[in-house]
Amino acid sequence: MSAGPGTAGAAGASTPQDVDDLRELHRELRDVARDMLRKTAGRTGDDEAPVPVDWSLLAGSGWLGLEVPEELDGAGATFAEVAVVLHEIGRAAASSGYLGSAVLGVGALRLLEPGAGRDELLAAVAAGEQRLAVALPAGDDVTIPFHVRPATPGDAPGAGGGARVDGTAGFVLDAAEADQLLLVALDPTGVPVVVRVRPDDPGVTVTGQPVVDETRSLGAVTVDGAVVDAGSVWQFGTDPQESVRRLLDRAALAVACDCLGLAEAMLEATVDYAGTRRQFGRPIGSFQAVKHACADMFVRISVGRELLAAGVAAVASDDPQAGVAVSRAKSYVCVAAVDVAGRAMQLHGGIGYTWEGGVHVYLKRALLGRALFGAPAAHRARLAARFAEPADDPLTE
Amino acid sequence: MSAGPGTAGAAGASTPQDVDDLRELHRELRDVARDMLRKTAGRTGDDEAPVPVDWSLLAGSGWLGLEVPEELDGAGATFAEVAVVLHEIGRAAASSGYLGSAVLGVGALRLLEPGAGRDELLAAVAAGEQRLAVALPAGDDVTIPFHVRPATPGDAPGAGGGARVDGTAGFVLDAAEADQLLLVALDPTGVPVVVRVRPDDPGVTVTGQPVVDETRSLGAVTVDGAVVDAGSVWQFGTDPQESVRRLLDRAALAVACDCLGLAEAMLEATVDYAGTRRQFGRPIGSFQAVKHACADMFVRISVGRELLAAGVAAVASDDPQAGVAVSRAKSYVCVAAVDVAGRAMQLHGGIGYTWEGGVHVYLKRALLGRALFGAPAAHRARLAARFAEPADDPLTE
Amino acid sequence: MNTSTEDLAEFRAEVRRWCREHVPADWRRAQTVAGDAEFVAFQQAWFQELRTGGYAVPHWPAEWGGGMPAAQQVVLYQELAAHDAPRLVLGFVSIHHAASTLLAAGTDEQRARHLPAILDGEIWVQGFSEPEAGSDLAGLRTTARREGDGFVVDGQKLWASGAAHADWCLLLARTDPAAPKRRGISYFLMDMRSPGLDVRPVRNAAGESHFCEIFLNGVVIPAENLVGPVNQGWQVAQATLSAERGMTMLELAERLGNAGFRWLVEACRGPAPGGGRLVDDPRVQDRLAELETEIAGLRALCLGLVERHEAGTAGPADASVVKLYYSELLQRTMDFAVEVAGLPAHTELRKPASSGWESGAWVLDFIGSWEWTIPGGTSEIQRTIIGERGLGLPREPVVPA
Amino acid sequence: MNTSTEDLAEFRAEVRRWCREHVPADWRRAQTVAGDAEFVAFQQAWFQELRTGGYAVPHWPAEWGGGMPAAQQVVLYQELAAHDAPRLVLGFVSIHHAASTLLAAGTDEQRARHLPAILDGEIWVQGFSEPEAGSDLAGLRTTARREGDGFVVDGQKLWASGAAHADWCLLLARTDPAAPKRRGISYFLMDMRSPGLDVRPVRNAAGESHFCEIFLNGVVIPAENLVGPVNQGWQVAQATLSAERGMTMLELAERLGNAGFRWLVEACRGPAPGGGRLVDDPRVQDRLAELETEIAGLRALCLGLVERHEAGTAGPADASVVKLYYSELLQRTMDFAVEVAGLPAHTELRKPASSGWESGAWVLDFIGSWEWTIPGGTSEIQRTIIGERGLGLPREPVVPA
Repeated sequence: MSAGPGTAGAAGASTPQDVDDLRELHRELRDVARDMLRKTAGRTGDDEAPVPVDWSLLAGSGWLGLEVPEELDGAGATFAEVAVVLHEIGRAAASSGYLGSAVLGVGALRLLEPGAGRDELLAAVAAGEQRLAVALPAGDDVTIPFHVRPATPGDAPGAGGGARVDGTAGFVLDAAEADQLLLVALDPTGVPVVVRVRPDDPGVTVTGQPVVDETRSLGAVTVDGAVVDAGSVWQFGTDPQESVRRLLDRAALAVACDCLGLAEAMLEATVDYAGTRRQFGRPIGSFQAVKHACADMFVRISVGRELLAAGVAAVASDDPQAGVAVSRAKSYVCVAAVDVAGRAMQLHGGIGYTWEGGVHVYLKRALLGRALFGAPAAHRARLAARFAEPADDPLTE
Repeated sequence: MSAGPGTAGAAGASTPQDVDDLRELHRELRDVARDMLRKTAGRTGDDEAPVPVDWSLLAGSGWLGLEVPEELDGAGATFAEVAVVLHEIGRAAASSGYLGSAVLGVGALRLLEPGAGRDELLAAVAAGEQRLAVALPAGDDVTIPFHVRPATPGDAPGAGGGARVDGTAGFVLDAAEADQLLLVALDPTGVPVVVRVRPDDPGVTVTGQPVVDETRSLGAVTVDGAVVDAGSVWQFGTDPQESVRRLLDRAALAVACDCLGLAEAMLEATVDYAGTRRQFGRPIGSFQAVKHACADMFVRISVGRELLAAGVAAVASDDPQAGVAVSRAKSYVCVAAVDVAGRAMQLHGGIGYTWEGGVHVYLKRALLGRALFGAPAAHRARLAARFAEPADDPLTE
Repeated sequence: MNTSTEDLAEFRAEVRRWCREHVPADWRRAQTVAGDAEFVAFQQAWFQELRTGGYAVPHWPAEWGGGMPAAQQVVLYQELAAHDAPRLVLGFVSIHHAASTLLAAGTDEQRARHLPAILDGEIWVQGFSEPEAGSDLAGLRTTARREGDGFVVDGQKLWASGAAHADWCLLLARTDPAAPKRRGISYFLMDMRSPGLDVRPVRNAAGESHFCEIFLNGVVIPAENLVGPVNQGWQVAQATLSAERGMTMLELAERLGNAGFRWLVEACRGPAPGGGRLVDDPRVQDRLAELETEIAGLRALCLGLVERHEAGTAGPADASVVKLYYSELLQRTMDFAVEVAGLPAHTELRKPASSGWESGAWVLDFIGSWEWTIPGGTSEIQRTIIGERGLGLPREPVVPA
Repeated sequence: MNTSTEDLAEFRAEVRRWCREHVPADWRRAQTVAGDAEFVAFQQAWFQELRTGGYAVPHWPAEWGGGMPAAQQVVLYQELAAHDAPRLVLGFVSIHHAASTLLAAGTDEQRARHLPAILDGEIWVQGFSEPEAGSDLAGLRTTARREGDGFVVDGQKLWASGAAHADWCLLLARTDPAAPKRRGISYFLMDMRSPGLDVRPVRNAAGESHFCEIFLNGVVIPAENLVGPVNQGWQVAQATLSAERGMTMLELAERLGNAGFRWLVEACRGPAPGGGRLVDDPRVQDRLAELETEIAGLRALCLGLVERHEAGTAGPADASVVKLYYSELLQRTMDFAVEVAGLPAHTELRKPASSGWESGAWVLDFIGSWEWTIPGGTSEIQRTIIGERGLGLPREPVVPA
C-alpha cells in the first residue's frame, strides 16, 4: 500500500511543475517523519503509559515552525505540510505536544493581528522554546468558554489598564505541558479575542484530565479572576467570529489527519497479520471473510484520503468555504477510523484483544478523535444546514 | 430451514397442551396454504402481469372467514391464524384480495358495534360472496381521510335522514376488485366511524393506482358528496380513536407477516441457488462471501420472526399495548425483507437481475411493504415517544 | 490547454451557454413513452449535437477529436448533469470500451476504420459474459476456430447491453481450448450483420430490455479483426479496463452528485406527508449530509483515478475500488430515495429512456442499481480483486477439480 | 410450577422484594476501585446471597437446586438487571459451562463431587483455546499422554478467563496425535492446584487482567477426571455448547435490555452539550428505537432457544445465531453509547468489577465488546457455522496441505 491518491493537497501551487515539486517535498517530509516516529513512538514507561516523543526531537525536526513565517525562523510552509506530519503522528499513534503547540498554537497566533508579542511567541514556538495550548471548545458545543473585562483595582492591586479573565474549558489538548495558554475569549462587547496566560498565573488552574486514550494529554483550564496586562489580550486580524470558526476547522481537520494516519496503520497491520497467521491450514487472509473486510477498509481509507485532501487544500489556501470540506473530512474520516480500527481488532483475533497486541491503542485514539472538535453528527448537521434552501449556484464543485 | 422459533403466537392458549394444539393447527394451516399457493401463485397472464389467486379457491379454503365468528359461518379463529395465511401469501408473493377482504375488511367489521347489517356482511365475506376494501390511511400520514355530515335535500333528492360523505384516500388495498368499500371517516363531532359505500354509488369513484409491484392491487377512492342511508354509517364498538389505531396496527402487522414470508422465500431460493451454481470450480455457496451473507439473512429473519410473533400475539389477544410490538415488528421486518431480497438479487448474480429470474417480484413487493402503513422511520418515531420521560415501570417485558 | 481556476470558470460559462441553447426541452416526457426507434433516433441526434459542440468524446486523444484535460471534463459533466442533459446511453460502449480498446491495442487500420465511424454514430456492444461465465470470465465457452483467413465462432453471449442496435461487437472467444483457463482467449471485433448471428432481448429486473443474448452459429470473423495477439484476449481486456473505468466514472459520479442527489434534496424540500418538509427533519438531514459527503468522496476518487491513469501511477485495484464504491453508493442513495419518497414513488412505472442511473423514478432506479453491483464483475469479485491485487493478500487456494 | 401471567406477576413481586432487600447499596463505587481479593470476596458473598434466595442456579435441574421454568428465569434476570444487582462474573463458568458439561456428560461421581462444591463456591475456568488454536479448535496442540492410572498433560492454554482464581479447569487436550484433527481430543477436569501448572494473567484491550495463560508441564490428571470417552472430547464440548449458550444468554439479554439500554436512555434524558436533551433529538430517538427493537428481538430469541432446547427442537445453528447476534448488537449499542456520551465518556478509566458488559463506562464497554465478537469462536466462525450447519451450504473445500 504505497502513498495513494490525494496526498495532502497542493495549495499555493499553480503550475503542474509546482504541484510535482510539492508532492516530492511532501514525500520527503513524510519519509523523514515516518522514520523518526518509528524509532521513538510507541514506547511505554514504567507505569506502562506511553512516553511522549522527545520534545527536543520535535524542535530539531523543524516541524514545530512549519507554518511560522521564515522571517521568524519558521519554514514558511502551509497547513498542507503540517497535515503530512499530523498524518504520520497518527500512523504511529504517537504521544506528543505537536497538536497543541504547532497546529493550534501557531494557527491561533497566525490569525491574530501581527505585533511584537505575537511574533516573539511564534519564533519561540518554532524554536521549541515555548510550548502552547489553546483553550477552545473541544466538543459539540462551540460556545466560547472565556470572558474578558477591564480589570478594576478590586480584582488585583494595581490592575488598572489590565484585563480580568474568567471561564473554564475542558479537554484542552496538551494543556498540562504548555508553558503558555491561549484562551479564546469574548471581550466585553462580545467580540472574540485571544488572551495569553501562564499556567502559574494567579487565578489560572490547569488540571490533567486522563482519558482512556493514554496517548493524548488533555486538561481542564479554569480561569477565575485572573488579571493580565493589556498586552496579553490579542485581537484577531480579520473578522473575529470567522477567525474562531477557522481555528475550530483547523482543529477538527488536524484530528481527521491523525485519524486517517492511524486507520492506514491499522489496515497495514491487519494485512500483514492476515498474510502470516494461519488457521484451518491456510493464511487467514486467503479467506474471503478477511479479504473482503480488508478490501472494505481499503475503500473507506481511499475515500477518506480524498475528502481529507480536499479539506487540507481548502484550509491551507484559506478558502472561505473551507468549512464544508472540513466537515466532510472530519465526519467521514473519523467514523471510518473507528470502524477500521475495530475491524483490525476483530481480524487480529485473540491477539487483537490483548493489551500487548497494541490494536487497542489505535482504537481508543480513534474513538477520542471521533469525539474531539465535533462529533460526526455535529459536522453532518452543519453540512445539512445548506440543504434547507436552494443555493444560488447549486453545483457541488 | 424448517419452521423455526416463534411461529405465529399462541394467543388464547393458556395451558401447554393448548399451546401444542395451536402449534399443530398452525402447522397444518401453513402446509395446506403453502401447497395451494405453490400451485396457483406466480402465474402471469398474456400481458405478463401476475394472475391473482382464484377467488373461489380462497373462498373454498375457509381462510376468508378465519376471524368471522362461528355463528356467522366463520372459523371463529384469531389473527394468529390469519397471520399464518398472510405469511404464506408473502412467501408465494401471491396476488390476491385476501388483505383487503379477510384482514382489513373483517378486522374493521369486528371492531364495530354488532348489528344486523354488519353481521350479514361478515357472513357474506366469510363465504366469499362479497369482497371488501377498507379506505384508511396507507402511508405515514394517519389523518382520517373521509368526513360525514347529515345529508340535506340539497345533497340528493330525498336525502333526509341519510348522510353525506366526502374525502379521498390513496393506495387503498384491493379497492378495484371490491364489491363494497368501508371508509374510515370522521362524523360531524370528530368521532371516527365507518361508512359503507359501493363503488358504483353516485359520487364514489375508484381508480386503479398501478405500482411497480405488480402483485398488489391498489386504488384511489374519491368520494364527492355521496349520500348513504343512516344504516350504512357504523359506530365503533369501543373507543373509536383506539379502534382506528388498532385497525392501523392490524394493517401494518399484516404487511409485516407478508414481508417475513417473502424474506424466507428469498433466503431459501438463494441457498438453493448457491448450492448448485458453480463458479471458479466450486458451488458459490462454499465461498464465505456468499455463505456469510446467507448467514446474515438467516439471523435477520430469525430476529424478525420473534418480533413478528410478539406482534401477532399482542394483536390476536387485543393487548392494549399491542402498538409497541407492532411498530417493532413492522419496522424491523420490513427493513429486513428489503435487505434480504436485495441480497438475494445480488447473490443470484446475472440471473437475479433478469425479469425471468423472478427475484425482482419479491424485491418490489418488499419495497412496497416497507412503505405501506407506516415507513420504518415512522414506526420508530412512535416507539421513541416512550423514551422522553421515565415510565412508571420501565421494565421491557 | 490550461486548467487554472480562471480558465475553468470561463470554460464552465461556455458549457452553460451551450447547455442552455442545446439541451432539448422536455425530452424526459417524450423519452418516457418512447418506442425503440424513437430512442435510437434521439440518442443519435443528441450524440451529433454534442459532437458539434465538441463535447461528444472529450476523453479521446486530441488527434481523434478529444484531448480535454480531466479538470475540464469534470466541469463539462457537472454542467451536463446540472442542466439535465440526456445521457449517451446507446453510444456508451462505442465511445468508452470500444474506443479505449482500439486506442490501446488496436491496429492503425482498425482505429482508422472505426474511430471516425463511431463519431458518425457506429454503435458497439460488449460480448464478454456467458451463461457459464458470469463473474468468472475464465469459464468462457464460446470458441473461435481458425479457418483459412479467419475465425469461425460458435457459442452464446449474455448481458450484451444494446446488442439489438449494435453495428459491431467486442467479442471474447476461446481460441485454444487446451490452454489454462485465462489463457487461450482472443479478442475480436465482430460485425453484427454477420450471418449466423441471432440477437434476443432479455428483460431485466426493472422491466427494460436493453440486455440481450447473442447466439453465434458459425459466425465468420476475418483475421484482421483480431485485437492484439491470438490467445492474449484476456490480457487485452484487463489492460483496457482501468482506463475505461476512470473515464466512464468521471461522468457518472458527476451525474450522481449534480443530478441524482440534487433532485433528492429538492424532493425533500417539498411538503412532507405529515406536514412540514422532509429536509427539516434532522434524521433526513443527517442522511443527506452523509450521502453528499460520500458522493464528494466518489467525485474526488474518480478524478484521482483519471489523473493517476494519465500519470501512469494508478494502482492495480484502483478501478475496482471506484467500481465497487460507486455501485454500492448508488444503491444506498437510491434506497434512501425510495424510503423518503414514500408511496407515491411506487406509481412511477417507467423511467425515461436516455436518462441517468438516477432518473427520479426512484423505485426503478433502486432496482436498476443492481445493474452496477452485479454485471462487470460483482461487488464480491471486486472485493477479491482489491484484497489480492490492491493489498497483496494471499489468493484463494486452488481446489483440486 | 406454573407460568401463567398471574403466577409470573407474583414471582416478579417476590424477586423485587428480594432485590430491594439484598442488592448491596453502592457496590459499584467499591468495585470500581476494588483489588483482586476484594473482588473475589464480593463475588463469593454475592453468590451465597443469591443462593440463599434460591436465585443462584435457577437453570440447574431441580434435583441439584434449580428447576426454575424459563419464563421465571426471564423475570428473575429482568429484575436483577433493573435493580442493578452485581453479576456473577467469577462463578460464570462454574454454574454454566462446568455444570452443563457435568450434567450432560459427567459421571455420577463427578456430579456428586463437583455440583455441590460449585454451590459452595468452587471456581472453574475453561481451558480450550491455545496460541495456535484460536477459532480453529482442531489445531489444538496440548497433549495428554496416558501414563498408568492417569494422563500427563503438556502444553499451553490461552484466554482462560478467571484462571488466577480457579479451583478447577475444563480442559481439552489431544490424546491421539495421529487421529484426524477434530478426533483424538479428550475432555478433562483438571485440578488447578496440580503440580506443573503455571498461571500468568494477560492484560486485555480494556486494561483488565482476567484472561490468563496456563502453562502445563507434566501435569497429572487421574483417569477418573476424564469426561466422556477418550478421544471424544470435541464432541462433548460441542454437545454442551448449545445448552450453555441459551442459558447464559437469557441473563445477558435481559442485562442489555434492562440495565445497559435503560441507562443509555436515561443518559440521553440528561442535558445535551449544546442545550436541550439528546432524547429529544430525532436522530437519537431513531437510533434508540432501532436498538430497543433489536434488543427486544434478542430477548425473544434467547427465550426461544432455551425453550426449544428444553423441547429438543433447537436447530443445529441456533446457538451460533444467538451468540453472533448478541455480540454484534452489544457492540453496536456500545458504539452508539460512546458516540452520544461525547468527550466526558472518555474520562471513565475503570469499569466496576462485578458489573455487566455494559457498565456505563461506555468507552471501556465498547472495547470490551470485542471479548464477545472474538473469543468462543469469532463472528466469522459463527457465520460459517450458520451457513453450513444451519442452512446446509457446502463446506469450504479442503485444501491439499
